[in-house]
Amino acid sequence: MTEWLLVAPVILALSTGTFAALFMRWRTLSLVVIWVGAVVQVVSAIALLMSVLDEGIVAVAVGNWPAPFGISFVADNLSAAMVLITAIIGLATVAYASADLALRPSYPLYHVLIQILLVGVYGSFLTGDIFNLYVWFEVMLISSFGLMILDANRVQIEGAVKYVILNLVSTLVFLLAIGLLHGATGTLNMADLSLKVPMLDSGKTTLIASLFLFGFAIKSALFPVFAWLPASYHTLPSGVVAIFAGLLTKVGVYALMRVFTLVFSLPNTGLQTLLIIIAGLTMLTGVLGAASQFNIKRILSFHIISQIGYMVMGLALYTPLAIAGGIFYIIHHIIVKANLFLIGGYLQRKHGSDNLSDLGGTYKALPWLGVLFIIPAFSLAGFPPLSGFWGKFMVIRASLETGQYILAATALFVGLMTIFSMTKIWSEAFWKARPDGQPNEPLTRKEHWLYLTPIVVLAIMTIIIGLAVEPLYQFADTAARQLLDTTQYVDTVMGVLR
Amino acid sequence: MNSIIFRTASHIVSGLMLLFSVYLFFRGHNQPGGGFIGALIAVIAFGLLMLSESPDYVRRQLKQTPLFMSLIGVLCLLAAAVMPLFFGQPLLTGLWWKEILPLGTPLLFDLGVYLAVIGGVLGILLKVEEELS
Amino acid sequence: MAQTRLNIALGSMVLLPFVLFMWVVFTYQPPLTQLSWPWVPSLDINLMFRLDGLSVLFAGLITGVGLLVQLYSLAYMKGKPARFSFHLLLTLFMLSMLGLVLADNILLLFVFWELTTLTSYLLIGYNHEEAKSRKNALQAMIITGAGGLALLAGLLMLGNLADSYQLSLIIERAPGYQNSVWFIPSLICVLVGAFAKSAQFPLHFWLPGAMAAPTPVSAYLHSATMVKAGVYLLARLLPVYGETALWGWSLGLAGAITGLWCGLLALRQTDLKLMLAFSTNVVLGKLVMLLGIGTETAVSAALLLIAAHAFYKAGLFMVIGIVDKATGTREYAQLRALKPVLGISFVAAVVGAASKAGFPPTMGFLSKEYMYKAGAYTDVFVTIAMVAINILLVTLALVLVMKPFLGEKDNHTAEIKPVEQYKLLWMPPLLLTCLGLIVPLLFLGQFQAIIIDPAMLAMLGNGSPEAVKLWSGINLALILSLLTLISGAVLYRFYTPLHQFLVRLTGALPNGPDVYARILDAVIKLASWQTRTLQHGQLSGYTLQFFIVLAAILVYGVYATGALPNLSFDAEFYEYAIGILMVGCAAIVLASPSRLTSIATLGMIGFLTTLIFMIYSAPDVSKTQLLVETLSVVFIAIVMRKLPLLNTVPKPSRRRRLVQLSVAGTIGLCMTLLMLMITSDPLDQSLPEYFSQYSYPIANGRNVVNVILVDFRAFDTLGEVVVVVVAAIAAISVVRRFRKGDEQ
Amino acid sequence: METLWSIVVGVMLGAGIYLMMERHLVRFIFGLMIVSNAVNLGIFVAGRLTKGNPPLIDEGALELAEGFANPLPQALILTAIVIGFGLLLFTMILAYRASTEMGTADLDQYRESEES
Repeated sequence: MTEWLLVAPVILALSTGTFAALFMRWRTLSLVVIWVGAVVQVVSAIALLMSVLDEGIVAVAVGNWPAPFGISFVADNLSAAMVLITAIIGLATVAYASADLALRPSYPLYHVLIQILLVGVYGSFLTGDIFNLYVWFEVMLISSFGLMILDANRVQIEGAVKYVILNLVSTLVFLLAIGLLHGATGTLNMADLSLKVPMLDSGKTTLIASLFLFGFAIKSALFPVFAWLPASYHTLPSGVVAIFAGLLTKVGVYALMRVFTLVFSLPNTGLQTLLIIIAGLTMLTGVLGAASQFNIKRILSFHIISQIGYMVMGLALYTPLAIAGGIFYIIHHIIVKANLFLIGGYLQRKHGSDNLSDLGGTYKALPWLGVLFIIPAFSLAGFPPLSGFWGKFMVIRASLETGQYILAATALFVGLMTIFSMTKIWSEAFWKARPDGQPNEPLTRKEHWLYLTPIVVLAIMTIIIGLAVEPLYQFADTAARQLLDTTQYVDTVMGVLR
Repeated sequence: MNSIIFRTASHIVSGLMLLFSVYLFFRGHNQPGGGFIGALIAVIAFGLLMLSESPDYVRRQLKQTPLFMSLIGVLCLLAAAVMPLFFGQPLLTGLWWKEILPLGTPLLFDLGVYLAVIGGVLGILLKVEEELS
Repeated sequence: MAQTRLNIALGSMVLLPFVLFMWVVFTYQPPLTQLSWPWVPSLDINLMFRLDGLSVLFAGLITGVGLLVQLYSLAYMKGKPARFSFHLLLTLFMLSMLGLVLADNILLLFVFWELTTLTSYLLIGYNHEEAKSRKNALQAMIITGAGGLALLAGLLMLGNLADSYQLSLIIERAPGYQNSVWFIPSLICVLVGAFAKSAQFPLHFWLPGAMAAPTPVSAYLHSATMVKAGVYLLARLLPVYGETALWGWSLGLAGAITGLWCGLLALRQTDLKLMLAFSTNVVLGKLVMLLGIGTETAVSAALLLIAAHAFYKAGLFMVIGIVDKATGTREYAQLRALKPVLGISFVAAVVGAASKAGFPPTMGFLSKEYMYKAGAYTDVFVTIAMVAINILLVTLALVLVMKPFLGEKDNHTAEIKPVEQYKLLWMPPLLLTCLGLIVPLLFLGQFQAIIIDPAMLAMLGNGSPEAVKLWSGINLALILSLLTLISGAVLYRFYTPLHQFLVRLTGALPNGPDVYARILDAVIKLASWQTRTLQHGQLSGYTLQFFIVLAAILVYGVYATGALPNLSFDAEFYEYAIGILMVGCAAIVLASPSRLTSIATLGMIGFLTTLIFMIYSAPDVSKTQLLVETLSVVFIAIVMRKLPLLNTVPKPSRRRRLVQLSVAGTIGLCMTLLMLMITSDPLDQSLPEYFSQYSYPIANGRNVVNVILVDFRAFDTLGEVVVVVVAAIAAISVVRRFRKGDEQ
Repeated sequence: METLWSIVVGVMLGAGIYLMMERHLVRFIFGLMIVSNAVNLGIFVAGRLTKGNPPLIDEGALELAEGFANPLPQALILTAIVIGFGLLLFTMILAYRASTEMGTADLDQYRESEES
C-alpha cells in the first residue's frame, strides 16, 4: 500500500494535468477530470498522512532500486502534512479558479498548469533524493512561469521577466551545489548524504552548504534576495496568486528545513548565526515593505516575506520547540495567506481594483465577508487564539529560551507592524465609505459559491487550527524531532531493500 | 529557398534523418543514443522540412498537433511508471518480457521521452517560425 | 419576520450577561473557586479559571454593568444601522473581558487580553465611515496592541521564571524570582503592557480618542472593563512584583503623572464626553498609584475605587449619552438648563458626580478616605499628589453637573427633546449611580466579606485587619477629604480663567496623538525608504544584489576554510588548448558589441564543451550537447532578429563594470577553489560500481548512462520530460496570445 | 586535469555571471547560456574525469571494464541539459515577447508595475 500512497500525489496530479490537457477541446470533460483529480489528491494525501501517523516514517524505493542507488520517496510527518495542505490548497484553487478565471481565453490551460505545478510541489515534498528535488523544483518553476504569463498583458510580462530571471539564478546555483555535493560525497540520496557529509572537512561543508543556502534563500524569498517576489506576485490573476503565495515560497522553506537538518546539520555548517540574522532581517524588511504599500496584493506579497522570516527563525534556532513552531507556522501560513489572497481577489473581481484607494464600503455591503476577512487577517497578525498566534508564540518562546533576545524583540515588533497593515486593509477596504463611481460587478450564483466556498473552508480551518492546538502541536513536535534526530529517517530509507 | 533541388534534397535528407532518429532511439539502451537524442534528430529533420516547405506543411504531415504528441508521450511515461504498481512492485520498476522480444517498460518509457520531446521542441519551433518570420 | 428574529437575537444578547452574572454569583464560594479543563497541556496552556475576591469583583462588574449597558443600548441604538453586529460585538467583548479576569493561566489571560483589544477595536470604529473613527480605532489598536506584545514577552519570561504558566502556581512560587536575570525584564515588559492598556501617561491619549465610539461603548469599555484590564493585571501580579523598588517607583510615578496631567487635560475639554474620558484616565492613575503603594489600606482603597468608579462613571457616560440624544450636542457651551426636561438624568448626574467628587456617604467618599489613609503613612509627596488629583476631580464633577443642567436658557442653547420617555434610557444610569450610594450605606459588610477580604487574601496573603467603615472618627484622612472638597469648590469659582490658561498651555505643549502620529509617520517613511532602496524595480540592480550576496557568502566560506588546495597540471597539450580557447571565447562574448559575433562565439563554446565531453568518455552527453547547442543557436538566431540591437541599451558605467567584474570574478574564483578542494579527494565509488554491476543483468542495458536515465533514475527523467512539455506549452502561449492581442 | 577544468569552469562562471548582471536582455541570455554550460561542466568535473573509457558494457561482458568513467554525473548532466534547454527556450521567447511589448530590451526600464 505504501508503494501506492507515497507516489500517488505526484502521479495523480500528473495524470490529471495530462488528461485535462488532452481533453482541452471538450471543456466540460476537462473540468470533470480536474475536479475529480483534485478531490482524489486530497483523499490520497489524507491516506498518506494516516499511514505516516500509523507507521512513522515511510519510504519507497522508486524503480525498486535500493536506497543510495535509486531514488527514494519518503514521507515523515512534515512531508505528509505539507502534501495534505498542498492538496487542500490545490482543491481550493481549482474551485476558485473556476470562478475567477473562467472568462479568460486560456482558461483550461490554467487548470492544466496548476496541476503540473502541484506535481512539482508534491514531488519536492516527498522526494528523498537531492537531485530529484532539483527536478521537481524545475517542474514547479516552469509551470509557474507558464501561469505567470498566461494573461500576457504588459504588466504581467514585466513581472514575469523579473520572476524568471531571478529564479533562474537560484536554479543554476542550486544545480551547481548538487553537482559539487555529489563530487564531494559520491551520492545523492539525502539519507546517505546525512551519513557521508559529516565525514567531509568543515571547509567544504560550509562552502557547499552556503551554495544551498543561497539557492533556497532565493526560492523562499529571504532577505536580501526576495526582490523577485514583490516584483511579480501582484501581476498574477487572483485565481493563481493564492496558490503561488501559499505554496511556492514554502517549498523553499521546506527545502531549507530538510537540507539543513538532514543533509547538513545547521550548527555544523557554521551558518547558524548568519541564518538567525537573515531570519530577523527578513521579517523586518518584509513587514516594512508591506507598511509602505497601498495595493492589497502588494501588501500581502510583502507579508509573505515577513512571515517566511518566522519560519526560518524556527529553523535557525534549531531547538525542537523552535522547529515545531516553524512547522506550525508553515501550515498555518499556507492556509491563511492563500485565503487572504482569495478574498483580495474576490474584492478585485467585484470592484475591479485591488488598490485600497478604490475600495471601500465592503463591511456595510457584505458584513459576513468582513468576518471572513477578519479571521485570516488577524490570524496572520498573530491574534490569539487564531492559528497564527501559536506558531509565533512557539518561536518567540524558543528564541527567549536560547537567549536570542534581539530576535524575539524583532519578532514582536514585526507582529505589531503586521497588525498595522492588516488593519490598514480592513479600514480602507471594509470600513471606509465606498468611493463614488466605483463599479460593482454582479456575480452569478454559481460564481458566488465557487468564490466563497474555498474562502469559508479555509477560514474554518484557521479557526480549527487555532483551537485544536494540542494534537497539532504534538504532530509538529514529532515532526521537529524527526528532523532533528535523523536516525529514524535514515534507517527507514536505507532499510528499504528489494 | 524555393529551388526544387533544395526541396527534393531536404525531403530525402529529412527522411533519412528520421530513420536515423528511430535507429538511435532503439539502440539507445545499449549504445549511445536513446529517446532524447533520437527526438532531437527528428526535430532537426522536421525543421529542415519546415524550412524547405512551410510550417503548415509539417503540421499536415504530422497529422497530429505537436502538443498532442507530447501528451501521448507523457501518457507513455505514466503508463510505464504505473504499470509495475499493479504487479506489486514500486513505481517505475522495470518489467521485462524477454521471452518473446527484448521489450520492457523502460523501452516504453524511452518511447515516451522520444514522443514528448519531439512534440515539445517541434511545437516551439513551428510556432516560432510561424509567428516570428 | 426579520424584525422578530432581530428582537430574539437582541433579547438573547441581553439575557446572556444576566445569566453570566447569576452564574458568577452562584459558582463563587468565598474565598476561592477553581475550574479547569485541558486545552494545550503540552505547552502548559489550559482552560483554568479562578474565582476569588478580585476576579469576582471584576466579573460582577463586567456582567452587571454589561447587562445594564446592553439594556441601555437597546434604547440608545434604536434606528441606528447594524444594531445586531453592535450588540454582538459588545457581547463578544464582554465574554473576552470575563475570560481575562477569570483566567488562571497567564497565557489564557493573554489570549483574552488580545481578544479584548480586537473586539474593542471593532467597537471603537463602529462609526466606521468617519475617518476620525477609523483613525482613533487604529490608534487604540496600535497602542494596546504594542502593549500586548510587550506583555506577551513579559509573560513568557515570567512563565520561564516560574516554570509554569499557571497563575496561582506562579504566585505561590513568588518570592524566589528576584535573583534571576529574567526578573526585571519581565517586570518592565508586563508594566508596559499594563500601562498601555490602562492608558497611563505617556500612552494615555488613546482612551479619549476612543470616544469616537457610540456612548454605550464608552460607558462600558472605559468604566468597568477594558481600561481596568491593566489595573486587574497589576493587582494580580502584585504578590509577584510588589516587593521590588522598581514596582513602587514606576507605578507611583506613572499614576501620579497620569492623574495630574489628565486631570488638567480634562478641565481643558469642552466636550462633556471627552471630559469624562480624561477623568477616567485620572482614576486609572489613582488606581495605579494605589497598587504601587501596595499596602493593605491601599489595596482596599483600590478595590473600593474600582467598584465606585464602575458605578458612577458608567452612569455618567450614559447620562451624557441621554443629553447627546436629547440635544444633539455634547458641547457644554450649547447646553444649559436641562434640568426641567431631563429631571431623572439630573438626579443620576448629581448622585454620580457626588461619588466622583468623593462626597459622603458615597462609595467615592469611602475610597478617597482609604486612599488618604494609605497615602498618609507612606510619603508626603504621594499625599500631596493624591490631594491635588482629587481636587481636580471635584472641580470636574461640579462642571459636569452645573454647566449643562443648571443656568438660564439663552439663544445659544440647543433644542431639547424629551427623550426620557424611553425607560431603558434612564433606568440603567439611575440604577448604577444610585448603587454608589446604596452599597456603602446598606451592604458594606457584605462587600467586605465577599470581595475585599478574599481579594486581600489573594493579593497579599491575608485578610484585611479592620472592618471598612464609613465613619472612622475625625482623623487626618477626613480633614484632607474636607480640604479637597472645599478646594475643589474654590477652584470651580476660577474655572473660566483656568480653562483659558489650560487651552493656551496645551496648545504650546506637544500632545499625545501628535507624537503618536509623528512616530507612525516616521516608521512609514522609513518603510518607504527601505522599500525604495531594496525594491527599486531595476532588474540589473536586483541581479547585482543577488550575486553580491552569493559572493559575500562564498568569501565568508573560503575565509572560514583557509586551506589552499593542491594543484596538479598534468593535462595534455590539446586539453590546455581547448581550455584556453574556451576562456578566449568567453572573453569575446564579454567584450563583443555585436550580436552575431556573440552568437557565433557562444556556439563555439557549446561545441568546445561537446568536445570535452567526448574526450572524457561521455558520448551520450556529448551527442546531446551537440544537438541541443545546434538547436539553441538556431532558436536564438531566429529570436534575435526580432530583438533590439545591443547598442540600444546604454553601456554600463566604468564603476558599474568594475563592480560587476569583481563580483563575478570573486564567485568564479571561489568556485574554482571549491572544485579544486573537492576533486583533490577521491570519490566514493559505490554508486558507479553498483550501476556497472546491475545495469546489464537486471536492467538489460549496456549503455549504463541510458539505463540510469530510463531505469535507475527514471523518475528524474519523468520530471525532465514534463519540464520540456510544459516549457513548450508556456512558450507557445506567450507567442500566441500576443498575436491575438495584436489583432484586437 | 581537474585543476585545468576547475579553472576553466571558474572563468566561465565568472564570465556568465558578469553577463547576467547586464542591462540588456540579450546579454543576460548570453550569460545564462554560458553559465548553464559552465554548471554542466562543473558537475562533470566534480564527478571526476576519465579518458577513453565510456560507461558502455562491451558485448559479452556483464559489467563495465575496469577504470570506467563515472556514469552518474553524465546522467545528471543529461537531465540538466534537457531541463536547461527547456528553460532556455522559454526564456528566449519570453525575451522576444517582452522586448516587443515594452519596446526596449533594457531590463532597467521594466519597472512600471513596481511604481505605485
